[in-house]
Amino acid sequence: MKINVIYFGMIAEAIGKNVETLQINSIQPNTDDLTTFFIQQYPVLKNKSFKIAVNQQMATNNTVINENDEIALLPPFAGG
Amino acid sequence: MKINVIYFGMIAEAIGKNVETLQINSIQPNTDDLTTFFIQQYPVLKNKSFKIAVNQQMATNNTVINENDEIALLPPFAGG
Amino acid sequence: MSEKKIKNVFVEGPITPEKIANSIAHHQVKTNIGAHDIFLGQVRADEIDGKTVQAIEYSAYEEMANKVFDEIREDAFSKFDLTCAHIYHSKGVVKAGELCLFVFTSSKHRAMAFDACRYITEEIKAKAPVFGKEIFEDSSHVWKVNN
Amino acid sequence: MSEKKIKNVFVEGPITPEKIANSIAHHQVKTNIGAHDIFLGQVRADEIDGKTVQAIEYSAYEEMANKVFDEIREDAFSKFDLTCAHIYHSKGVVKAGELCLFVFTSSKHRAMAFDACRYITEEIKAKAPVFGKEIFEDSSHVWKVNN
Repeated sequence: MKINVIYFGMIAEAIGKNVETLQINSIQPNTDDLTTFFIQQYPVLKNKSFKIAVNQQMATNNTVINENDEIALLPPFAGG
Repeated sequence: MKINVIYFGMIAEAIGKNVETLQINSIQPNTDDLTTFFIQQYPVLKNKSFKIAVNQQMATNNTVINENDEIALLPPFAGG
Repeated sequence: MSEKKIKNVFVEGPITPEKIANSIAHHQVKTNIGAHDIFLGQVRADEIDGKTVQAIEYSAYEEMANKVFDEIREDAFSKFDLTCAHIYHSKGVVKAGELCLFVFTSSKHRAMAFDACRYITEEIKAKAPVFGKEIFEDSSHVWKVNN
Repeated sequence: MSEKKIKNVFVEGPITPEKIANSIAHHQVKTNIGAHDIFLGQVRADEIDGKTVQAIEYSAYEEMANKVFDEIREDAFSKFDLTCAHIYHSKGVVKAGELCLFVFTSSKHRAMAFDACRYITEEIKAKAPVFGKEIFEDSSHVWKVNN
């Protein structure tokens, strides 16, 4: 399954990119699966704090992901 | 005993003056005496709300007045 | 009591947006400030018994009021961890829509700025000997009383 | 969901005192307003491990952030009796001493303006996907995290 991913702030810096399209080998992944997947893909994320937004909504516990969803990895907020 | 009196806002308007010097026939009047005195002097004050300041301090219960004190009659505040 | 120079809080007529902008700009050199809170009082065109307020004419027991404002500021500094605190109040005529009160608090963090600004504003309403005549279009008036 | 035009909250670079003055001036035609509260966030020259912050470079998940800001405003209108509520946030570089956040609430009476301004500010800090890189004089940086 194909997902579109956007990285921000210290996460983008750690990974070294802002956007990418990734293939996930899972029929119906949820956001917990995604967290595991991203840490496998990018071990540098293991000791970083981040949250996942799905289609511009903060993922509440274990949101199911669909093909072509817009996934964002959000480091801690610093607005204001 | 002579006191200097200043009137403000609706009190000044009701009495028709802003300042005056008054003679009180009392040896050691306090602010309660003053309230009675002013209402006798100006019956229009009977149904007005006012507080007394003595030398630019709000009179706490029954402040004693001295010769030449600056007495102010203050209607309800409307600052802000 | 020591000879302390009491600041004059009163401004003739309305407080202008430019004055507020200048005051904000003056704080940009203070780089330990992280948060400002500003309260502005604006004259409302209230309808009272079928007539609409056009303006408030403020008068004050100025010398006492400036002492009260000074005490309120001092209290705020002792209660809250503030970098700055300023108060300006109008005297004379302020039309409906114009500003009559400007309270400006600054601190390292937002909680103190918020708490102090609100504290100062409530204290002013309760303690400052300032009086307001609400003037209608036909030049009649009523006296404003703070709640 | 209906097609709603979401307002853009982001301003390139610092928020200027002039912008604040203009915003205040625009509210003088609303003569049912009696009270405004304004919160301003200012970039601090914090010392971190012996180095001093010169600026914060803000980035954001802009499209989502604008939706979040819009929801926060809507929530504020449903919780408090407001006439107006505005939010502006910087993106890009804001130097120490400059302003990065401007929250502006207006109401008939002061309590609602104060409550709403604080509510909106806290919600922004907690919920808006905005990120800040604190930049030192030697061009090194750390990432800011809200408390």
